[in-house]
Amino acid sequence: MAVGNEVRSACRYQARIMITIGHHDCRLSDDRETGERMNEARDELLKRLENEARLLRRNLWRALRAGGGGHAGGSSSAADMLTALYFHRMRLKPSEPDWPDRDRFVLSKGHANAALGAVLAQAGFIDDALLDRFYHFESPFGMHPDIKVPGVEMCTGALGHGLAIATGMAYGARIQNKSFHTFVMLGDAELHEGSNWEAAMAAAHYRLDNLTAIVDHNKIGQSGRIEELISLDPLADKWRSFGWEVREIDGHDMGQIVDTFDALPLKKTRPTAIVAHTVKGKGVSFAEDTYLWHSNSVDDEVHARALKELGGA
Amino acid sequence: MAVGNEVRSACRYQARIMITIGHHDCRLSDDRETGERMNEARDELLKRLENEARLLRRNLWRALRAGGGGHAGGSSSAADMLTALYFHRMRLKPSEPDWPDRDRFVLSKGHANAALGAVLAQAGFIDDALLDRFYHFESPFGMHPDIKVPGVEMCTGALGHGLAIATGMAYGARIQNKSFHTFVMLGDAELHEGSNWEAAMAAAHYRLDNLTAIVDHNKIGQSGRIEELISLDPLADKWRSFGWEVREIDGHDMGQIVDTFDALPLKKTRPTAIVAHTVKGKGVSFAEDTYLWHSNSVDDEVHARALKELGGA
Amino acid sequence: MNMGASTTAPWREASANQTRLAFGQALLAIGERESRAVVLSADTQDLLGIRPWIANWPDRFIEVGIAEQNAIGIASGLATTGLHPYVCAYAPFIAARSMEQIRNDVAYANQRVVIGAAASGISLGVAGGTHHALEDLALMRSMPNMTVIVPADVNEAYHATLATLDIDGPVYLRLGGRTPEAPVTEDSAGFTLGRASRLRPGNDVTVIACGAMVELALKASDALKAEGIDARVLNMHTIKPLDREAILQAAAETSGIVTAEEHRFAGGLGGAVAELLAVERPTPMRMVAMPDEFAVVGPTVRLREKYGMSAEAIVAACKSLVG
Amino acid sequence: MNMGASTTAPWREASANQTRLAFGQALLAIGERESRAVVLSADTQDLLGIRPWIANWPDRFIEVGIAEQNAIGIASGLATTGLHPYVCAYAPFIAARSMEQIRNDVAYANQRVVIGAAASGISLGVAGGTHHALEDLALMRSMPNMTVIVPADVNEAYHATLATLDIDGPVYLRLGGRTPEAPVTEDSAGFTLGRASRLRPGNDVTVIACGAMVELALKASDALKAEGIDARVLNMHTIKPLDREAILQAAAETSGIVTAEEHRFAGGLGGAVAELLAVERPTPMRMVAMPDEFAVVGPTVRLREKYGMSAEAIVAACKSLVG
Ligand SMILES: Cc1ncc(C[n+]2csc(CCOP(=O)(O)OP(=O)(O)O)c2C)c(N)n1
Ligand SMILES: Cc1ncc(C[n+]2csc(CCOP(=O)(O)OP(=O)(O)O)c2C)c(N)n1
Ligand SMILES: [Mg+2]
Ligand SMILES: [Mg+2]
Repeated sequence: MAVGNEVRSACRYQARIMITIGHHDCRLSDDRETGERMNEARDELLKRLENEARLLRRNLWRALRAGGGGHAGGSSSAADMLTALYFHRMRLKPSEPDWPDRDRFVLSKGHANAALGAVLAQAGFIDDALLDRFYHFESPFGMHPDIKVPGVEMCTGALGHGLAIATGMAYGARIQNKSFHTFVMLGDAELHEGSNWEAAMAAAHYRLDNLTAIVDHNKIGQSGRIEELISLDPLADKWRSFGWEVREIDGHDMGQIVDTFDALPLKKTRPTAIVAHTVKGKGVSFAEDTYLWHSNSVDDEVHARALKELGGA
Repeated sequence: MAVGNEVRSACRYQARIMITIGHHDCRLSDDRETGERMNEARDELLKRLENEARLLRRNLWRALRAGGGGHAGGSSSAADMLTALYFHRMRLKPSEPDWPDRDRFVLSKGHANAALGAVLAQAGFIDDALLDRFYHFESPFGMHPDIKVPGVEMCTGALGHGLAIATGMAYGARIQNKSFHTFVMLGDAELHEGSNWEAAMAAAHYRLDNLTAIVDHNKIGQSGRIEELISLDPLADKWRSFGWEVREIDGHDMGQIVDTFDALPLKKTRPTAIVAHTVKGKGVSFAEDTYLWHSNSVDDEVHARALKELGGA
Repeated sequence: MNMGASTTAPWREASANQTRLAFGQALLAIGERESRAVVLSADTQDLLGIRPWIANWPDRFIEVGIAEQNAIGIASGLATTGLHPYVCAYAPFIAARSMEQIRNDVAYANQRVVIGAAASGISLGVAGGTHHALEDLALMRSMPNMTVIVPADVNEAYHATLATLDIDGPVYLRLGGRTPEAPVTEDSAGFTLGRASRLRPGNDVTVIACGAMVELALKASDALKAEGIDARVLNMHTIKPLDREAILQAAAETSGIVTAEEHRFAGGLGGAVAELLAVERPTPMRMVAMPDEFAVVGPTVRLREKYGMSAEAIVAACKSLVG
Repeated sequence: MNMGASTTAPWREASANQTRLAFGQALLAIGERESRAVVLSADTQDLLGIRPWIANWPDRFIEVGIAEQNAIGIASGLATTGLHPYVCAYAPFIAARSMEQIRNDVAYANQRVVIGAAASGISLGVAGGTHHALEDLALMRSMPNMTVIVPADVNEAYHATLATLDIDGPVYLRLGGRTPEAPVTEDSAGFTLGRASRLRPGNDVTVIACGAMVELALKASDALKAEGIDARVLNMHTIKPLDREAILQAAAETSGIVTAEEHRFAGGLGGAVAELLAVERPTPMRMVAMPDEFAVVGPTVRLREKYGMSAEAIVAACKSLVG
């Protein structure tokens, strides 16, 4: 029912996957045994993940340029957690995207698809060149995830759908005695949608501890600060009162992210909600912490400025 | 913004209204001043309300017989609170149902319309004879409330609509500087609907302390016990985490009901949620605490058995 | 009431002449044959008669509570893992309340989710406008990838439900409506998706009906026969994909077409037929359908009379086309 | 681009040729005239250009967050207290996500709620199937009491929005779609609810278009003229109630009718016209509409080409009717 602990521990602190993109298949080997080496590996792991995340941000801005614009804010705030999911936590086979035992990831805040596309390219699910076709005519890589793209689990974009879908996936694992874990990433303003709370109530009732919701808590929606739209506070209490185990983390601190992912499920018989405090637009100063960069145009000049800050060419 | 305290205290412990049905217009007079008389009045009040509630139950079963069946369970669990609302708490003019300053009541759990019809008839909004036309062809008194009926504020019946509507009414009072209070009664299983939580979050954000939600917490939905459908526990915590002031009461104890209604708003700048513990089918032993009487057929014989328990003819 | 030898089938007895219960009975057969089938309830365990399923396969049953949107989302997620979800729900709520979930999570993502939508049309006459489902065909028909089926009786409901075993995509099964006094379809006749069944020959005029109206179309045809008018009757059980050939053939071979459905005029069966004919072969039509208003409260039979959902109305419509 | 003297109106400049912004501009005029008007946003403050409203009348502005169902429910409640709510929203979400709230709380209860539905059709081409609103007309048209308006340009969007001051019931204003290079309606011409405006005379064939397609209908008419075909053009800005007379007259006076809309075939403008004509006066039709599939991603102009949402397609359709 739950993801077996043996299996999960076996895929912690992998080295090879960090080096060679497109070889997640090997994740089940190379387990480190001693505490010493694990600590060593952890430092190495974090450094690699941080590098990967930097690349991810460069790649997502690259996509935004190709599209002439897009959702820089929510893509950037999610980047570190997406990296840790795809390059550390999730059991995946990029060469076999429909591998039945793969972990599932649903990007409920589908407008962050530039980041998802970037991580899927980096992980080897899709051709890197697709990033340059963001928003293009007949491209499978549009503003929102399309299930036809290898590695994408569901068409999202309309907010408030992903948690119910992920609940179905996690329940599907239970019914079929599969040990995969389902992750879903939600926007914070997205939590205004009541459909989330239907799913939250149900998933807790089902005791789906193979389900983890990550709230990208960047405090901003489309029109402004959430506190001024409809306040979510106290957010952790809401999840708790709906029966979820909650952990609040800094969604840009790779150590905290990895430690939390490695500790899943936080509690047997409960789904986990990770409330990740993040900065919208993280990584590019002019895009940080402002609703103006929820979605915006990106031309060559803006792209160049962003890339400079991201240590890119 | 909030209901003025002066106005509300002025309509407590009225005597006349309890005596003459259909004369709510007089509620603003006859205020008792001394503690002594208030206590006296309170005992008298409770007795009168309890009598009125008994009549209400007889009337709702009368309607069910006229209709050949209906929602005995949820109508009966709501009966005492409906009585206290219409015969004590709300400022209403049955002779002028659209009086702009009237308090509002939305029966979100619209399937309890037999009880609403009964209380509207007892209060003089509608002709008592209409109770005998429950479910009849072209009757305005069908399974669910119809806004065309005097005293009915909204067409309900599809669950999960009333709280948003009531939030709009309460906000409408604020915008127009009106002091009316808005009440909405929700089923407990109804709270599965996510639309409730959208409205709950918003109403708290708006600080609508002129809004009170009453949850008829009879622990049963249509198919069984809520605990076995989708658990709502901890229910009070859910409301609190959504920013509401909560009080749990015994929804059949007229003293608790009246005291709570009289204390509204429980907290300035917050909407109030009254979680009323009730018994589905209350008052008729064979209908009590079973999903089988959520909705059921009622023929003359069943009606006679029910009426016997309710002290009717 | 003589329903022949097949009436002894236990599922038929348990269906008590209700298409929604026939759906639940068919699920029991599906449960035996298809281990991937999963049943979801939105506090509708009795409505579609699924308690036997729950007893047989508790691990393949999911109660979602009164949360129709959630039912569809969860079903979509289940389907992605290879399961075959069957959502048991009220038509007036599942179609409208979950419209966007059906569009995105099921139709757009093209997931194999079957929706059993009970209490359609004015089945719940006394329940009023919030509980009448008179626009659900317009909604469901508006989406690509959807299959939309309206069984005419318990037999067809049963077989159409079984047919979902072979439909690899989303299905909306509209249940409820008048229960015919006798079955209008043959037990043995099976159900062929997307193929209207011709229940009466006739070359004077054609009645295309679905669901509860098929019985009335047959009665109308019989009445017309007595007056020397041969009215063809097509049971258009599949609204989407529409049987274009059968309709065009009827338009070519008869003087006009009467559609009959327990749905409002806009966008339902009549609308689908009109859209096709206007482009392919303009043909005089009459539509027997519910008017563009919220229906009053009352027993369903009385509402049917009031709103002209009757064999007489179909007869009159046919005559106006051949007259 | 010459738009005449009226182009200097500040609202026109602020609308930047976007019907959704013209709606927001018209709200400013309404705010001055009607103290009961209240504006609601579902995290859509920029989409419909309502920041000036928020600045002017903060007490008559309500942000509901990303909660479209709640927006409709609250609007309904406000309306019962005598206020006139205007809901600013995305068409792909408000119509489908809130379908049941619109049906029950607004249409059934017949409340005076105006929905400004931006980003309709394939305005958000690059955003994909979750963000294309290609069935909203079918949904909105299915409900009694609804008024459904599809303005053809910013001018009409502005005036149609002002016209809601006199509509005592629910209104769906479909905004978005192609922005014409030049206005297709006259600034001074006002907007008459329920009356199609005849933008071109002509007795050979009729094009009935709405919204973004009106401009293309005019272009098609001009192109046909050069070939000696006089194509009447009706701007059917009001889809419900439909201007039956104008359609029947066109059917009587011309050889056939082409409908053009940025909506799928089923249940939209073409469906409405086909339903009417099939019963009243069978007439050959062609429908220029989006196919029954989820559209690909891409810039809106490319999608329009791909799916034949073009003047050329209208021309070809007209020719096939007069040929
Ligand atoms: C149902 C729905 N309503 C509205 C939108 C338009 N929309 C897209 S993103 C967005 C704001 C989302 O904010 P948040 O969830 O906080 O995401 P993030 O900050 O991570 O970008 C809105 C309103 C949508 N995509 N879906
Ligand atoms: C949206 C919607 N879904 C389903 C129903 C069918 N239904 C009517 S009452 C009911 C159970 C309600 O239970 P609860 O809210 O606890 O009410 P109570 O126990 O007070 O009767 C259901 C499922 C409905 N009316 N509306
Ligand atoms: Mg955010
Ligand atoms: Mg209950």
